[in-house]
Amino acid sequence: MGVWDFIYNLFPRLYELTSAALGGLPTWASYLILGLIGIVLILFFVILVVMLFVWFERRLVGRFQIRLGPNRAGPAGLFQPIADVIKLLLKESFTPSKADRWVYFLAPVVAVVPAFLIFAVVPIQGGAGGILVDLNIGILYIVAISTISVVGVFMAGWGSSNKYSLVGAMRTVAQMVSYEVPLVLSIIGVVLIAGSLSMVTIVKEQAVPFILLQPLGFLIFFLGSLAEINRSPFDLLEAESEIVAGFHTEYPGIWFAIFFLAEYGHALAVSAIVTTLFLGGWMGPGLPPYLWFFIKVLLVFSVMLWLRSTLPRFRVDQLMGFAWKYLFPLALVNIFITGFEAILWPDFPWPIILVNILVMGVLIVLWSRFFPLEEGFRLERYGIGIAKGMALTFKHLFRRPITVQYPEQRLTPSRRFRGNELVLDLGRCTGCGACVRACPLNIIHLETRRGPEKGLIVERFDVEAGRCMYCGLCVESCPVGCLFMGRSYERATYRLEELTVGMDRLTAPDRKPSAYAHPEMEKEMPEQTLLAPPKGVH
Amino acid sequence: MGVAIAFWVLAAVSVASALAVVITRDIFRAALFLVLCFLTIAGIYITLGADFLAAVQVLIYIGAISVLIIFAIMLTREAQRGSPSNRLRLPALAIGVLLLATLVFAVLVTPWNVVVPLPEAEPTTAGIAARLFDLEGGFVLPFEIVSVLLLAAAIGAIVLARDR
Amino acid sequence: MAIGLEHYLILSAILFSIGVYGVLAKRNAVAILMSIEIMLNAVNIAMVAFSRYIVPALLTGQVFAIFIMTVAAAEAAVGLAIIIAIYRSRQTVDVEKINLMKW
Amino acid sequence: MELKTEPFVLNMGPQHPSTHGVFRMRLVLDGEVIVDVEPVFGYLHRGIEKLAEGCNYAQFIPYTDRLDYLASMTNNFAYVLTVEKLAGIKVPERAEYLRVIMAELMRIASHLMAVGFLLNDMGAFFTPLMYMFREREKILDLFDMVCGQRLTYNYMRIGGVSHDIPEEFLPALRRFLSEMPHFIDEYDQLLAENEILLARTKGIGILPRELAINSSASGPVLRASGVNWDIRKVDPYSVYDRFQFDIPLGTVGDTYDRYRVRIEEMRQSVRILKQAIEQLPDGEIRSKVPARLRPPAGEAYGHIEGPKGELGFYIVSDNSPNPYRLRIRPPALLNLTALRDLIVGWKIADAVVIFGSIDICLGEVDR
Repeated sequence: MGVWDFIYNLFPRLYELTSAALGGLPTWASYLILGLIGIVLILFFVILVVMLFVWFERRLVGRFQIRLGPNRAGPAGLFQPIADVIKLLLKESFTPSKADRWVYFLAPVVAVVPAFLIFAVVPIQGGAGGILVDLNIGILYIVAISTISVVGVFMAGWGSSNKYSLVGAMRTVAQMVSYEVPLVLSIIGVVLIAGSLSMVTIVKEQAVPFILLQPLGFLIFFLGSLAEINRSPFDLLEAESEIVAGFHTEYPGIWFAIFFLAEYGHALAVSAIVTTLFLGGWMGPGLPPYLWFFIKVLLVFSVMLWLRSTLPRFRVDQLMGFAWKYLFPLALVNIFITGFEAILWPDFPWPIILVNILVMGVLIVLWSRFFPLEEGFRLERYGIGIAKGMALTFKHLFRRPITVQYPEQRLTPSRRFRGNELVLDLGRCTGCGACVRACPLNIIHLETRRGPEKGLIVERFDVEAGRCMYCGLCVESCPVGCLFMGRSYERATYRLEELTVGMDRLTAPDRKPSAYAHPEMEKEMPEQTLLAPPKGVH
Repeated sequence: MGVAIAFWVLAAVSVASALAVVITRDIFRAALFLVLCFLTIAGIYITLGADFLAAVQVLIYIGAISVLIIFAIMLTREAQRGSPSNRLRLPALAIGVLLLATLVFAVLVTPWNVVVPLPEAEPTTAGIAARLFDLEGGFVLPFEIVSVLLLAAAIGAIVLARDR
Repeated sequence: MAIGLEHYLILSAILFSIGVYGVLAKRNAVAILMSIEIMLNAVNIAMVAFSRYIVPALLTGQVFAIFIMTVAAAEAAVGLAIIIAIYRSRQTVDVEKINLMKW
Repeated sequence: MELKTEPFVLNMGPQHPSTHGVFRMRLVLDGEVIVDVEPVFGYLHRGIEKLAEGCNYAQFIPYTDRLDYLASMTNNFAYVLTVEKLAGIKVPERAEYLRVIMAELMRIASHLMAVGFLLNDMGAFFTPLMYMFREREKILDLFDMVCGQRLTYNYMRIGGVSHDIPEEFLPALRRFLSEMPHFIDEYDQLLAENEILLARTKGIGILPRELAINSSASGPVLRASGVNWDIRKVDPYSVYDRFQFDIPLGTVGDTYDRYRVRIEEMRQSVRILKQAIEQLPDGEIRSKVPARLRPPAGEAYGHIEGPKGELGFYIVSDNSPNPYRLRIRPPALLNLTALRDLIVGWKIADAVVIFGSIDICLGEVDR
């Protein structure tokens, strides 16, 4: 009983402590209180991890896309999800006028509740306290519960009476119902080996992680669950470029936040289920079990993000074809093979691993080669093209981001930069009006009077900066070189009258001229920042 | 005690939602009430100790049948016209009430051969599997027949719904 | 008051009667189908209740319930396919208007 | 299983993530299948052709930047070319070469955006687009270097170009040219063999050769249909007859061909650029042209091969400082002619991709 033991067995020890503290109460009361504590813990766990996931996703996808991702709010941008949530909470909440109000407002709730319910049977550590309830139908319960969220999506699509929402909802039904079939069938392989539906037993049976014993099952399950939670490349029902935002197009502020929570809650749930079913759950050497569990979950989620930042999405009929003509028969064959093996070698000796991986390869090649997903389209390259693309995005993970952290880090524009300001050297101006004639927009207003000696005195030199397009023709036309383009690109104002820039501001010392049409000045200008080639090239 | 509370709540909700299904004019809402009804019935299965069946209820009735029904509603666009009652409403009501009275009467007067004391509810998954595939007194043949029925239904549905 | 077999049976009877009323009184074919589903569920409740209270060791009722669910799923699929086929040719799912034997 | 349902109308745009601006398509849908489409445009109409009548010839150049804002250089080029034709102005050789360099750089930049947004419409969540933005950024840096702006260049002048290139330009351009083929290979590696991309583009939105010609499509859209028509070859302008380059052609005319043609054109542009740097002569960059040019009365049509197709300017002069009438042949608008034939019968998702593969820019369509 040391500190390490406490940390190692955190959840069982906490459970023991709480039950000991509740020892004086009647059984039903302590049962109730323990249950409530568990529920509250799960709520917090899901919401916290979802926030972490949102941050993680944006950072990681950013790196895949040679960007930095959010990095301003808090250390490394960790508070960005909190800022997002606050923003969403403060937004105006509106209802489309033709919406079916009851259905409209209930939809996010129906969508989010199953995401939480799933976690009741996800074990994060062995022993009591590592799981809320060890249902003996665990995995069946998960499959059943997750179907309920379809209804929520449906209600959203119907209730908001928007055509994009409706199309999104229709796609959802088709997609979710179709992918449920291979998904459930692929679970059967695992259940056959483990001999139980209970999540805890399934984990305990995994001396060898089932991903090795069931490689094909894993692939089908993973792809199927990607489709179930609408992740790329199956993110059709909220395909931004096609149907705007799908079923939640019409949801503002907090209601959108709930859908968002549901979506990421499901992503978390799927990562957790994949971890439990195929990656050996909490088991692992050295580290405390719950940490192992969490690391594996994060790993699975990262793979989802990797896919998301690489792949284009399927079209709706190809998606259905993929489920019915590719995953479904493969899942059936997988059950056959697994059942066969379960009868022949009930304790699954290690050569089975090699056999199964081989079988997977052969089946994938067979199906890709001979079974078209739609007319004229086969996966002829067995996914090699996809793998190549993914290798490339992975390479970009280690390249230098091209992000410029703007206010702190400024790029120097070129020496001839035409900023959004004009600079006037009044001393040299002769009031000839060449700039006025050159301006395509007629926005330079010049008034002169005859001076005491020869020449003109400029009385008024106004530029309507609000209309100016900074083409530089006035600067080029100036015969005495008294007009310059400024170097600033940050001029802005809130007041309309300030957009008419007079002589005093055109000649103000904070306006730095650039060398545009003034080649004699080019030498003294700072050098332009150029985008450097990324690491690993040359 | 807990089971009793759960039963009364679930029974009330299921009856109310079933009533809403047949009364509501908005057919989409009726379908949603149907989902609620199915969900509460799954709860009732749990009070009966049928955990496997409850999960299957959710999976099949909510995950498949309700979704199919909602899909059909969307496809037929009947929602605008609603789901009105026909001329037979009063006779139907009478028949329903009469049927209910008969059934309740039958339930109450029949001497049920209830096992006393009731054994604790146990996980049923393995039990159902054993019962289904028991070679003596099992249901292997019906099981196969049902599989064929499902296949026939799937093919039939595709043939019926296909665009000619 | 403890919950007994009669409670479940009466609940089942109520749901069944509601289903019967719906089947008889509704015009919309989809609504009729929904009422039929309620009736099937009512029967299932009775089955499971019998299984629990009369033959708790055998689970026969639950096995029956599974068969009923399977049949219900098949029925829903075929029924909805028929409704869609009718809708396609008649542009309605009102059973009162669907009164021709041939179309 | 095809389910026939009631057709319903989906209004795609003018505010829609993938209509590339304020384009609107009124789609009549049967389920997900498009049975009819009515394109609606003009939301960005600014009357640029009319504005030209109020400017003198030099003043109109900045306006051309605002036609196709993803390819301003070539707009400048086409306009000054036409005015020079109208007024009979000779352009110094160095200026011609600079123009060609800028035009080919612009073509690469524009094709990068076209391909990037096409992939984005396909759902490749911004990754290819970001990679392409990176290369476009380098081109914009080069443009910034010569003309002081990154989007509205206003670089070409009647009779030449506004500035000579600074001394750091050529080294930067050489570096860019040595990197660019590598990056094009990377784009190919990223998606060209991707099964999903093939599924989404092969055989989708086929524009047959005959239809392409009849609907007066031009540019990559036309060449993807197998028509060997590139103004740089068939009616060489500027100094294009001095370069060796190939015209990539498609075979089927589907979305995939349009995508491939653009990728290959980028390679060819790199080739032209390398030759242009080799041949770049010294000398004047601008011939003497009066500030208020008065071309002789008459008319002229000048056209170039812009990134999106044949960009033409038709100018009528009445010997006054302002054009009497100016008309633009916008390739993006004319490529849209075949939109209906391309889209009808496909699904919403295909419509977005086909539309993206035409590569329009609303600034040019609406003018």
